[in-house]
Amino acid sequence: METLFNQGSNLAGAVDRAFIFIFAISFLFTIGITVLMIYILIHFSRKKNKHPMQFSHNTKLEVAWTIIPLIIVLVMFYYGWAGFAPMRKVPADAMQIKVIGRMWAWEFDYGNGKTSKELVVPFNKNVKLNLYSADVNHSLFIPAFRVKEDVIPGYNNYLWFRPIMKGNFDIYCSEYCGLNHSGMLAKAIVVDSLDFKKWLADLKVTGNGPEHPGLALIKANACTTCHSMDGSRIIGPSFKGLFGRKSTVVTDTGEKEIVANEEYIKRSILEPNAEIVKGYMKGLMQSYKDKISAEDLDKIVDYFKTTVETK
Amino acid sequence: MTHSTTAEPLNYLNHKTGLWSWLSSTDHKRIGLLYLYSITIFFCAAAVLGLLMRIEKIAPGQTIMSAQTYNGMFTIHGIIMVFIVVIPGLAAVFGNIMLPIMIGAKDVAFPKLNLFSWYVYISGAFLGLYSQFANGHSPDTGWTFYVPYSAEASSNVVIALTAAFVLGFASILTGLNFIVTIHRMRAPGMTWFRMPLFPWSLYATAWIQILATPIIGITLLMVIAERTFHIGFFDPALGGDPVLYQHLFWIYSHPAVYVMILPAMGVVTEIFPTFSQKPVFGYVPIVFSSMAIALVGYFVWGHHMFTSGISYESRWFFSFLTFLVAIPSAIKVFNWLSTMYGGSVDLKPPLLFAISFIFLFTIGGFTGLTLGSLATNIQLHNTDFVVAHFHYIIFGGMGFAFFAGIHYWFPKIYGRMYNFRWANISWGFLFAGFNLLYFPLFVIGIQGMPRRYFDYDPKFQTGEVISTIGAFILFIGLIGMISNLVYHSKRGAIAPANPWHGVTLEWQIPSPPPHENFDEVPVITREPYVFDHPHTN
Amino acid sequence: MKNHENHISSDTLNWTVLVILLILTTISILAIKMHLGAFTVALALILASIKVTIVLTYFMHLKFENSLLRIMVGGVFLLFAIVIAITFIDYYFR
Amino acid sequence: MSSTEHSEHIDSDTGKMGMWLFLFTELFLFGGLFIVYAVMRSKYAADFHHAALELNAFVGATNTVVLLVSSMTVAMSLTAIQQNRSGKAIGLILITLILAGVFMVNKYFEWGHKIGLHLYPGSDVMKTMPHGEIMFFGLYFMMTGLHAIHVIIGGILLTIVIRKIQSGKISSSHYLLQENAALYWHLVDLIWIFLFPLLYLIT
Ligand code: HEA
Ligand code: HEA
Ligand code: HEC
Ligand code: CUA
Ligand SMILES: [Cu+2]
Repeated sequence: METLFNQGSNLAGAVDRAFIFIFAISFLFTIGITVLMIYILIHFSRKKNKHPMQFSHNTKLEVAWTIIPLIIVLVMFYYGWAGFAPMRKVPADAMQIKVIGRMWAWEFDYGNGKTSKELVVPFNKNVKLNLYSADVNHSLFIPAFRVKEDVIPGYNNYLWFRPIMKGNFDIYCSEYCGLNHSGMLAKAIVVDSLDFKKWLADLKVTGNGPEHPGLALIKANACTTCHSMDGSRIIGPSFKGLFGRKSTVVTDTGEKEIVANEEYIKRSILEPNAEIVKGYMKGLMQSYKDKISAEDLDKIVDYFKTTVETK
Repeated sequence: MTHSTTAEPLNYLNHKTGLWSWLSSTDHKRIGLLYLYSITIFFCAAAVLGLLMRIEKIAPGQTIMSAQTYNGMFTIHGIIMVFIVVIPGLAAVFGNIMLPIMIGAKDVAFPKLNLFSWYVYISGAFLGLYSQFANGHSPDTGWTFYVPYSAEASSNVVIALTAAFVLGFASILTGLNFIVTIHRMRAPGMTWFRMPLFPWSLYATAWIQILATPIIGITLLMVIAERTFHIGFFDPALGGDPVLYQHLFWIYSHPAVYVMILPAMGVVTEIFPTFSQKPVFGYVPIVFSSMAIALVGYFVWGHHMFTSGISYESRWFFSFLTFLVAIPSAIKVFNWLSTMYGGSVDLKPPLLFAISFIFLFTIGGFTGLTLGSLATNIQLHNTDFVVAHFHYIIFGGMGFAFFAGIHYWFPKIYGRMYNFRWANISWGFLFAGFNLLYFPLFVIGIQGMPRRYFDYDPKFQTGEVISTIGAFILFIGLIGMISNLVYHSKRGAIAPANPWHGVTLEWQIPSPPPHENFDEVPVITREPYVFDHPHTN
Repeated sequence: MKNHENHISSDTLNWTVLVILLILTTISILAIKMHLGAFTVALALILASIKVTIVLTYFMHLKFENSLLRIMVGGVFLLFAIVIAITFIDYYFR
Repeated sequence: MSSTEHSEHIDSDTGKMGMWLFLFTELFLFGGLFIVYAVMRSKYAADFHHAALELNAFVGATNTVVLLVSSMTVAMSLTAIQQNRSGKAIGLILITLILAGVFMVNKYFEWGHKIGLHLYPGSDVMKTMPHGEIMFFGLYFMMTGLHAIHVIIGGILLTIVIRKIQSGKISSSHYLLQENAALYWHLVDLIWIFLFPLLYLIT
């Protein structure tokens, strides 16, 4: 349903205008240059033209082809700037949504502990996205809305738009962020204001529900992008039956057998690269040393313990 | 060592033989050939990686390799192509072989340093390769090494960074050598404005090489320090600034794209007058446009960072300057066309490649403008549109200029001639394959297909498949072209000293040139492109 | 370009230059101690630039070289200043 | 028949221009660090001030004087060789080398002191410090470290110059190498002239 010319947001029109202007000029010039070249090749070919002219200057021409392109590029600049300037002027009434990018999942935080994996926004309302990164650079890209802004750790980047078309639109991560960069996808879903209100009201509050707090943390830190809960292998070993599991790990000094006890699990989270479970890749999992507090760590381990007991 | 006993006159190729005589030679022509061979090998290796990536992308999901392999592959493809192939590229090959001859000198200013540069280069190149195979997995940061990912990824990033550092050093030394050569070694009577335009373009390039490269050197050192000593220049957890890294990286890497293209422009500027038997149109504007590109090119780096959260003011400032830097390029294109206009145009293979250069460079340049415009950049940044832009302008521009140059100077370098039909047919495959390969990427880029994507939405598949088919056609063309040149460098018909009836100095000496280039130092009395007796048969 | 006679700077000149440099160093240390507020950094940098210019001109013989080298050196410093300035268009307006 | 004979004798203007161009690249190498410094300082002005207090301005000032004097002795040694007084030239370069040694010893104790206080990147103490101070010490070690490497290279160059004077390869008619080594040494001094106020005198 999404096409090349979907203008999903208020910003799209001006962007496309700039594009079409530049494209038209480029097209004309490229065709013109090509035709001229072919004409020269035919008309002035060595067979036909035995007496090459020997001119090498023409001041009028040279001035013309400096000034005209100069004017053209200035107009191009103007269009580009005119399409861009509104992107930086966020309307005061814009609804604020916090976006967290982490390897390799998006999370949209609507405040009050309500988070969602999809970006649901009300039709024709101004929306501002505040972009935060939990690890490395990412970039939030919604082609249909013509918006993109990098999500950089330590930076408070933002973007805004007003959706003017209902439907589902792709969200990509467009800054390389490691192994599963191309899998860091989500959807922007534009719905009626009323539907939006309803959706937001129904949105579960994460962290406070019946869920184990450790599980909430695991979800909040996006561990599940790499570790499955059901035993299947994604990028890291599955969390299913983790506690007490015996496995072989590779360290700098060699291989050894371990049992996944409390201490080991904590170490795996804080220094994931010290011991690598055999058959998995080093360097994928980043240390959570500064990101997960000791308290939370206990909760996570506690959760792993409970999953064993319930079996 | 067996000296050839035939009557073949002594030249730089045969006056001494044996591998060591090459590896220890300080003759600029031999060093140029060393570069030519090493660059060709690395180019082929990285090109095969490009082909493999295309095969992987023929269908969504995994086809022939894992995501990890793919990510490592575009990284090493980019590193080899940028740092090992195109940045040294034209300057180190044709600059070395032709610069001294074209300005009437016996050699460059510092011949030993020149050889040393090649050794530095080749060590850096092998270090780059080693980063692929050393234990641990290959670097997967992209050629841009963006932090914090490159500071954390536990791959062989440090080795790759060191390789880039070492290669930068080689580039600096070459640039230094050329500047001094041009200042100090011109033949008597060769004033600045009697110098041919290829040396002029090398002069502009060399300044970028020595003034921009150190910045990336220190930046890479800082990343290495960050990884090994935990100094947090760029790590936000320690108060560092990831965007500062991007500034530093592009302060070098944008000027570096002009290191790639300026010599390419210089090469085609030599070809048009020769094959039209007509003086270059607008010599002085071409000189100044080269210098202007070098200078203004220094101040536009931010156009790679329009979405990174830099300030509003610097976004439009950089966009504005980006548009200005297009003007000197425009001037050159028009000058080339006017050089041919009214001439007696002979469509031999070198000219064929040179006019394809104009065509592809124009497309690459205009898409560069699309990217330089703020509004459209937001949409197109880091999509396949960018990938298409730079392949058009690097491969289509610099690459085709390289092919033009090798077909132009081949008879001078080897004293033999390649097969024209063979060359023309290869050109056909190259040109068709090239456009099939990269044009679809513009389209899917506009639709939003991000770059560095291992997997993709099936809606992009048509474009990806056409692109892959193009890669195979291009592959045939490349094999054809390379085999034509390799085969005829030994077996081709003996070439005359001046097969194209050129007027610059390199055509006035025997082919291949003697070891010392000139028997007696030439004295220059007039402008470089004067055709007294245009040759039109 | 003929090889021109190389200039020989006398020991007295070298000593004089050193003394001036040392005086400038002392001034900059004292200036810092006096806490001139926001102005101190600027002052320290200006003094450093003067010192650098003196080293370039006398110790590194720029004064006695042909103008080409002087232009190059000036151009290089100017280029660097512009690069810093442009970087700060970003940081200053954040 | 070796191809090196192309231009065995590099004339002095050519050689000097090569050296200057090389110095430009050195300037930009440090230039990159200066950019980082400028940005970080504008971000963390207070932290930088606080951290700079850890540095001993007296040691810094001593080293400044040492380098300035050494710069003069090198300049004077050039004068001496031009006047064909190779003994004096060697003596002056020796003084320079001794001053370089003093500089390095100072540096050694300074670094040692910092490391003794656990003020080095990645240390436990550093982790507890504000970001700006971590950054300051990072820059401090990187800048002075890179500078120290240059001091060492300069020292090696000057040692070679002494040998060549002794063997008569450098004389009043032929002193390009010494000139270039001197230029390099002045560059080392020049960079320190900027480093000193930036690192030690910041308020
Ligand atoms: C040889 C290398 C080369 C050259 C010469 C150029 C030339 C140009 N480039 Fe390109 N560029 C790259 C290599 C190059 N580029 C690479 C490798 C990247 C990607 C890096 C990465 O992220 O991995 C890139 C990325 C890149 C971007 C960032 C994209 C992004 O990631 O968001 C931008 C944005 O402004 C840009 C712009 C330009 C412009 C305006 C020119 C101009 O100089 C072009 C000027 C030429 C013309 C305009 C055409 C000829 C003129 C005429 C035919 C006359 C008529 C003209 C008019 C009427 C105006 N380039
Ligand atoms: C000079 C520069 C150059 C050249 C020539 C090429 C050539 C090619 N590149 Fe390029 N490419 C880059 C520079 C270049 N590339 C850079 C800088 C990047 C960015 C990396 C990054 O994101 O970090 C990139 C990224 C890049 C991507 C994007 C990856 C991604 O974002 O997901 C792709 C994907 O299709 C690709 C494909 C190709 C292909 C198919 C070719 C083809 O043109 C290759 C054609 C060649 C062949 C088909 C094989 C020919 C074989 C031979 C000649 C061997 C013969 C052997 C003997 C005779 C011994 N490249
Ligand atoms: C980027 C992907 C990724 C993310 C995100 C990730 N991990 Fe991992 N993890 C891995 C990989 C790969 C391994 C296996 C290699 C190793 O042992 O380091 C692993 C191993 C582990 C192990 C050891 C498993 C075993 O079977 O012994 C634990 C425990 C663990 N991770 C916990 C976590 C927690 C908790 C989080 C979230 C806070 C998390 N991981 C986030 C990739 C990831
Ligand atoms: Cu996140 Cu790419
Ligand atoms: Cu650029």
